[in-house]
Amino acid sequence: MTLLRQYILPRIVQWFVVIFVGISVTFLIPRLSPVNPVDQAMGRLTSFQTMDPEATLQMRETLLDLYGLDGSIIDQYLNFWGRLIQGDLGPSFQSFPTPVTEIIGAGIWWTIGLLGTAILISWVLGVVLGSLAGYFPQMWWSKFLERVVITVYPVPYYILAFVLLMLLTYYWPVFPLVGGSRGDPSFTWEFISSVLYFGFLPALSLVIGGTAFRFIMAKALASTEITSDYVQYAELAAVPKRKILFFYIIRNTMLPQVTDLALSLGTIFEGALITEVVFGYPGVGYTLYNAINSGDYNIIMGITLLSIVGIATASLLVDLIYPLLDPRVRLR
Amino acid sequence: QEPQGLPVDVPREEMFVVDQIFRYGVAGNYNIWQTAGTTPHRHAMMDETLWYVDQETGERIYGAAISDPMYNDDFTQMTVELRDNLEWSDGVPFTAADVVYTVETLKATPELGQSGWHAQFNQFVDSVEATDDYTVVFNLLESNPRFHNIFETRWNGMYIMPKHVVENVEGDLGTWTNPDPVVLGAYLPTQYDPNGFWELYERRDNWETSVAGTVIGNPGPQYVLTIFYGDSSRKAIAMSRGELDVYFDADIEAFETTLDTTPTARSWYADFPWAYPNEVSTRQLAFNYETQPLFQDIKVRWALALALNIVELQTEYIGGVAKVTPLPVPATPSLTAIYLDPMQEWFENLEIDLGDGTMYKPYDSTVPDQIAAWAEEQGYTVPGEPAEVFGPGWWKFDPETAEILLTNAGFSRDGGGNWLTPDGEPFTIDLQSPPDENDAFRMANAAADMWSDFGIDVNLSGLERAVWEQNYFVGQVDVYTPWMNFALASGDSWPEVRGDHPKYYVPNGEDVRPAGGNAFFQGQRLQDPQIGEYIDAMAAVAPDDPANFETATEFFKYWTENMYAITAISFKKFVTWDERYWTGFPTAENPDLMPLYWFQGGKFAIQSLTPVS
Amino acid sequence: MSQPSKTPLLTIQDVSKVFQIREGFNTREFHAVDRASITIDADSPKIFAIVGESGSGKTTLARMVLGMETPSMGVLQYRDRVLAELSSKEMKTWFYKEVQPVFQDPFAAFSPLKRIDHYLYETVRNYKMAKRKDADAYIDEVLRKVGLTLAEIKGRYPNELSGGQAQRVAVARALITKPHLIVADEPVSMLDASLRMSVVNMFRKLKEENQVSVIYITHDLATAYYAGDQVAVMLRGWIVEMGTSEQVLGNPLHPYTQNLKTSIPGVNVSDAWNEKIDLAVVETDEYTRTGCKYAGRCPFVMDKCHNQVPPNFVHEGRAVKCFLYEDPEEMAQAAAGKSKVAVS
Amino acid sequence: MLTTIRDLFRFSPSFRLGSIILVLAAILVILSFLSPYEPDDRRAVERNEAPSAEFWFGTTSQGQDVFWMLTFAVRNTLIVAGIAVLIGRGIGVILGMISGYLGGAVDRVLSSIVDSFIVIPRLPLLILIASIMRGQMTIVALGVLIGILDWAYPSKRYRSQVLSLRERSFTHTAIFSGMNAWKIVIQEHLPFIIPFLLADVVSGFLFAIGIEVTLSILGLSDLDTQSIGSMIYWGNYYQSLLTNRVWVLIAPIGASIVIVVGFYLVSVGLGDYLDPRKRLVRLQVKE
Amino acid sequence: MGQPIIQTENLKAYYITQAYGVERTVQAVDDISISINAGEVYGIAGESGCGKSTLLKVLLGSYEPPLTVVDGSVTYHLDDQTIDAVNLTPEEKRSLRWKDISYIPQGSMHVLNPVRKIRDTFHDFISAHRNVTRKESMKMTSSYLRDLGLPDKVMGSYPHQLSGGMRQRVTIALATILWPKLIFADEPTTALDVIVQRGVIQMLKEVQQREGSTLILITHDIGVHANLADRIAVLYAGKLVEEAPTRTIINEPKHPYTKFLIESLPSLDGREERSSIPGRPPALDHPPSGCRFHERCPLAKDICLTIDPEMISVGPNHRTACHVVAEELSHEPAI
Ligand SMILES: Nc1ncnc2c1ncn2[C@@H]1O[C@H](COP(=O)(O)OP(=O)(O)OP(=O)(O)O)[C@@H](O)[C@H]1O
Ligand SMILES: Nc1ncnc2c1ncn2[C@@H]1O[C@H](COP(=O)(O)OP(=O)(O)OP(=O)(O)O)[C@@H](O)[C@H]1O
Ligand SMILES: [Mg+2]
Ligand SMILES: [Mg+2]
Repeated sequence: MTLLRQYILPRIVQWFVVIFVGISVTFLIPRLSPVNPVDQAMGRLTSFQTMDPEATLQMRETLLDLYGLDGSIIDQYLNFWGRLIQGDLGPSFQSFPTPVTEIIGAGIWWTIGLLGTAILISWVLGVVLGSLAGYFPQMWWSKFLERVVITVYPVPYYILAFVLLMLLTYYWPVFPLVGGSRGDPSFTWEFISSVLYFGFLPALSLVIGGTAFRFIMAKALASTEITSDYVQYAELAAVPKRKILFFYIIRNTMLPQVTDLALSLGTIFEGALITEVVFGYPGVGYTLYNAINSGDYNIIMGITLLSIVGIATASLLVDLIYPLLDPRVRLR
Repeated sequence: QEPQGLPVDVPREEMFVVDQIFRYGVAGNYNIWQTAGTTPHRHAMMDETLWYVDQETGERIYGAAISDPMYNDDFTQMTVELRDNLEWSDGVPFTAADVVYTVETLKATPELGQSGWHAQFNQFVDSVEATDDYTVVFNLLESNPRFHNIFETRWNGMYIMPKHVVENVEGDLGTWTNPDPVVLGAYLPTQYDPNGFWELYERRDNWETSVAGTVIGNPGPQYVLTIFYGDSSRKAIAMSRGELDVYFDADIEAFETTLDTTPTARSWYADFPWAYPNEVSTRQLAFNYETQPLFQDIKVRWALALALNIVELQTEYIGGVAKVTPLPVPATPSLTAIYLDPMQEWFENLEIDLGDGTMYKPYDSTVPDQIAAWAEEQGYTVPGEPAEVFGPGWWKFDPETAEILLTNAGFSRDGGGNWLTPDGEPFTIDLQSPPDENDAFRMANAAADMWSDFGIDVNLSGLERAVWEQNYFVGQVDVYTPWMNFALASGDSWPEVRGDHPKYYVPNGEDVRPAGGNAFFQGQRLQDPQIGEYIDAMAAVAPDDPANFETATEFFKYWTENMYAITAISFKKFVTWDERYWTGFPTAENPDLMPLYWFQGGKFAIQSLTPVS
Repeated sequence: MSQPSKTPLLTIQDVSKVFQIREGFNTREFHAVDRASITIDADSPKIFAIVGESGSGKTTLARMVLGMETPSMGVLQYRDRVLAELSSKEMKTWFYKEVQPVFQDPFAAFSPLKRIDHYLYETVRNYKMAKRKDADAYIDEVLRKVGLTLAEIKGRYPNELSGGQAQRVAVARALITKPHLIVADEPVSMLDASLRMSVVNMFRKLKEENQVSVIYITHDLATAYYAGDQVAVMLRGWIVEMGTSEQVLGNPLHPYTQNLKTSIPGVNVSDAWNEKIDLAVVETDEYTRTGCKYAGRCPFVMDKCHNQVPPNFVHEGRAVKCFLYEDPEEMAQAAAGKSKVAVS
Repeated sequence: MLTTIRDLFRFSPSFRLGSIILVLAAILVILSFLSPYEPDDRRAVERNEAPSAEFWFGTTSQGQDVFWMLTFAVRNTLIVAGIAVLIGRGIGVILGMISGYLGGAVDRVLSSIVDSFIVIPRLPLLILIASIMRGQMTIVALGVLIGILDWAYPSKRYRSQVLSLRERSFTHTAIFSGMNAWKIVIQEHLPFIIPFLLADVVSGFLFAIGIEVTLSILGLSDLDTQSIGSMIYWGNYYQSLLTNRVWVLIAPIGASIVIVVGFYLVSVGLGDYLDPRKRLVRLQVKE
Repeated sequence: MGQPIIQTENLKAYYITQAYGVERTVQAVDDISISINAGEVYGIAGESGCGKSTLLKVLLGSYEPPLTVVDGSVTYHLDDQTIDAVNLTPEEKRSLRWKDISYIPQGSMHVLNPVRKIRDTFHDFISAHRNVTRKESMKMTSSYLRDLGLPDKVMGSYPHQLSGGMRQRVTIALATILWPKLIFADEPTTALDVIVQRGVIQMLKEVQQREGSTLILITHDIGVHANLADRIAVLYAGKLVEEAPTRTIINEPKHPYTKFLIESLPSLDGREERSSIPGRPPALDHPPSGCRFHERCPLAKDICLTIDPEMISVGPNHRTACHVVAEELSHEPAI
């Protein structure tokens, strides 16, 4: 009971507060933008003909009404929460009247699939390779790996992605340029293999970047871990290296890294914006980018909201599950 | 070599792959009368209106109509006769009832706000009736000799609804998504990417009863895939991989790469200058008269024009692939015939006052010859008369005269040779241009370099499109690079310039869009009652009335004498296609149709394709 | 037994500290210090030893005395002021000047990245013990009290000193404010045997020469006996026996104290060493035990020890918390007292 | 100080290599002031020249000398990253340490602010703000913006460091020596934080350069000021890869990698020096 | 008492470090010759920093640069084999460890993997040297723990759940479960409270006696030695200064340093002032010339300042290195 009162409840309250603040901030910021979705739409609708001022005004009114942008910011804010509580994110402006949920729904699984896999793969790879390199710092391959990583790690992600794209679609055209799959979604090998094929390049770029980062972290953690008494003692007792690596080093450096993993899985919803733009991958990151450019608040809100809830929930879960992962945790 | 990277499983040789010019924000919504329905390609594949105007010739192609619009004397009634052999894709015959139903529905439903038709029908249409199955009569609220423009496609024209489908829709038409479209066009959408990257169309079985089928008489490809690849380099890559048959436009570097990597690729001309030069629009360096009041002095404007070296601009910066034009009217065959050729003499004799009483003839008709000389130097052959290929002529490159003009306007040079305004401040120009609009940006680069050479402190910003627009919408720029067009392909000017009327004037600092009018023009913050008079005069007469063209010509002369904006070049488009799988796309050798396939009238180009094998 | 003429130096009255430990998704409360009462009177300086095995709550008690931890229950009073009522300013300007700590690990007590004299100068400056130019002389004077000179340690990092030296510097630092009470938590347990005596001797000397009282916390009964005037024996938060060191350690009454005594590894091996001794498996189990906390390993355990908390019996001039020393009269009193306590 | 640097230079290979790289970068920055061309000059030299003795890094299709462009670009990018790192780590260190040291209500308030910040997706927010500020986005503004968005994670790390430092005995010694909170944090705890700070500065640089490049690519930064990002943008814009003028891109990409690696190596060398016996090992492992 | 099981000859082990241009040689073990017999408990005593742990590392064959054996030898005599312990290959070490030679460290808290249950740690250690299934190793562990009087509950616990005393005893069990012939223990009781210390000492004794293993015990606490060791060697500043059976050392120490060590031991016998050793041990990178103790020795003479005293025999099994003792001896009539 005390645990609930002293630990779990405050964490859940914090979860609400953080989400509330996060969402309020993201509600406000796009509204500071001079890019106004109504005028944007007006521009689009009238770009090939001239309309009279009266007709224009009338159209503007209609649009304001349709987009739910009439009233003061406070009214809009209250309205927004009112709708949100019912799970309604409103319509997209750019693609009126398609509901935002539908647009996000179209991209979200791609993003989750791509990022989820890439994050998991790079996490496992990074942890294992990094810990290995930290455990055997004198080996040639360990030094080699570290050098490679140090060179890859600082490459701005965009560049990495772009170079991969050019190499593997142009100079050696083996991967597709755009899209996420071939054919209608189904549980056939054909479709699934096409998903893998189309997702390979973007995933590769994410895995390279992610692994490099995780490698550096894991190596640093492992190289402090190997100086710990229990590792040294197990070494002395000639416990097999493999066992020491997994059950002594990695198991002990796991905690902060699991936290990181959970947090990066929480960020999935904001999508890999750059990845998706570079590789023309059909996820929410690309959607978000378009929405930002066209001032489509509702989509921006929808995706950031998911992202905020995702990260907040991930860190909540980590905090709650921590005691299961670490037998040592004590309550202050 | 079977291409690997296409997202659909359709035999490549039965499919024409088209560059989708942007990623659809909304996929699978075929209610394109909705406000968000702007969909290039879709309207060409699926939708029909009454008439098409060929960009090249300015001639009218009959769409669903089989007659010209017929007006009564005071232009308060318009009658149209329709084709009687058309069918909807579900086999139901097309009749006048469909047109009447469409007009009435759009008029009654504000949510169907596409292209302002709802607003315009309410403004003009009193009633519409079908006098028989194939005749429609529009009774107008006020005299309007150009009412038919709503149904006549340059980019798009009012899409006709299938009455038998729409009238059975339950619920709100504003949110209806038309999930199983019944179309009058030749193609039906069969698959789409929910994320809007691509859409697959299949030719309808009864294609012969569609407009394009009737007009062209050729089946065209079984499948058409529109697909969005992204920027030009990616389009070039896609084409080299055989995964793209035609793309919309590219910068010259990407185009050259395409030529290098894809031997079967070509554009309008088989060789230099390749690009399609006849899209009906032109590019300007437009002044904002209120952020920089010095522009209100005509001498300053002319000085800036004369400080530009059009030959260098057209060659070094644009690669020699666009036509030059001194008017905001492009040098297409039809418009050259209507305006540029007849005005040639006037250009030659035009004299401007240098401010001290000296008169000066600024026009240089040798510009196309100089460009041709450059082209030959590069080893290119010029396909035809220089004036046909490179446009009529332009203003002289004459820095000395420009110097006199500025000096007479009270400017002076400082010790470093830089211009000072009459107030003694350095003369600086904030020039903004969006890099994604290739020609405009390169033109801006040229202007920045040349004006800098002339001693003006030019600050060029390459801004992302939305920002750039935002800046001139509210007037945070001295010179910007819009694209303006003062005449339709038919030569009628009023529909294009009506938005330039001074009544739409919006002062600097306010957003121009809510005021109606033409935003590109309004960004200049120009308020000249004389322009209003010309526009009103044109409005009063029928578009094919000779008086209409005369007024327009007078207007253009007035505009030119005043150098209200510096027009440099016509639009060009590297509409590039690969003849690997398909031939029959319009070319300079076969110019009967225009290649702008993303326009509603692009359907004819697609319909004319034949497989290579 | 004695009537203090004025207020005692330190009064610890029924002080408890409750901690929560977490086991998986459960938490458990336990009393790291359980109703401990100690009085150190101000008549003459004393070394008050607190002994007990590891985890018996010694450090926790010391931290509470130092104001580093607030008691969950009970009252701590230094001279005539209740600690809990001191403002943080008074804490800094008065209390810290009066009461200073010496910590267990002399190397951990100083930042390895700072020169050790840094702390001496800071203390002088912050408590305004000497003018800036006199600081060196003042510090040297204090260092001499612990058998060092400023010249010896100036500019050195902690790891350049021996443990004994470092611990002396720690004591010197505590002496700078001229405190009346030093709380030394196991000041010698990290030092090797040959250095221990030098530090313990130093405490004896300081008491004599500088009128400083010392709370000397240790698990080493030999030094407690050697240095301490009075001894309190702690067991899982309880004080189970308290009195003069001759009494308590010379002739321990409580079975636990006896156990502690026989466990001293003397040069002369005692017979008791042949008996196997029990250790607690999980120390918190003993903390949360009902009845006597020693019942689990007491050789004299009786039935009631398992479910009744023994009261403090006064026996042979000292307090003992064990039913072995129960006398009927006192038991009646204790029973009355207990029923009150049991409500909590 | 000087001897420290000399010793580091002599005995730490990573510091040596790293500092050579950084000195080269500094030389580039200094050279930018001596450039024969204005940063926005076009058509100053022959166009599309491959690297040669005359044009070390070649020229662009706009007639700019890539080498001299790079000097401006490195300078401006370092300004952006420097401002960002200064602001981000500054806020991060101060808030983290205060929050960790003071604990209690202050900590709770600061921690929830930090947590709210962490939860807000950074890149989209940056893109959003950048798109709002488009047109007015100068390099200084960009640096400030990145800095303001990049302090929450570091601050959390510093907080947990200080939390553990606070429990160590020497902190108590300091308290009983009469030092106030501010002094303790600065004098006692900061030295322990520095190795982390160094590593963090590197990742801050990396983040800032990455964002600078990303925003440029998306057309959201000031494209008219030379920076690594804008060089890459224009290199792409004029299709230097398709047209095999790779030098235009290799110069800025190479520079960004080399500079970050330089910072990384220097921080590794310094970190080793500051922490010869890896004392921090213990510091980190303690519960 | 059996045959020698481990011997050193003139062993010199130095820490040679180089950091940022400063070279340092710490003569942590300097010219030590000892011989330890099978089945005995051999105690090594001395102040902090005098080289006890270093000696043990070398004896154990577990050292890495900067610690290097610069001279001398270490030899094991195991199963009639003579093994050079200085030049063992990793494989040889692997095969010796735990089966023949084992090590009980200090600081039990940190020696046990905090996130692994005790029984898993046991399995790791056993299966590294014996081909056993998990079940078998569990059985071995639980019966061994029971024999040593540790409750079963221990097996399923995490280290932090155990009290300090339990942990230390578990560690001893972990080190000895394969019945090694040679057990090294480095300060196994330091920083433990007296009760736990007693438990640990009892257990060490039990383990040692059970199979007649040889125990090499390091601690600075003479009291602990008195209870466990058969013989004691006293180190000072990297040198062996005295070696004798426990009783002899305690009752008749010869070397002034040893005398100090014994005298400074407090007890419950009385509260009279006890002296402590003056001064502090020298730094071993620049050890004093001559007898290394001369700076702190009240009896120091001129010769002590310059000449390193030799090990001399002063009684049965009793050796010491001191000029003063040597001189006294030379004045006494030979026995
Ligand atoms: N902050 C805390 N939170 C939870 N439990 C604590 C805390 N501090 C101490 N304890 C527990 O309280 C009990 C008493 O601890 P304390 O440190 O006072 O004992 P000690 O007698 O000083 O022991 P030692 O001889 O080991 O120093 C122990 O079980 C300890 O684990
Ligand atoms: N890794 C090392 N590098 C350099 N010198 C070292 C190293 N380890 C120990 N020393 C030095 O070697 C000497 C002997 O150290 P050792 O650890 O053997 O002493 P010890 O007798 O075990 O002391 P303690 O009782 O403190 O454990 C000391 O002076 C110490 O400073
Ligand atoms: Mg303690
Ligand atoms: Mg040691």
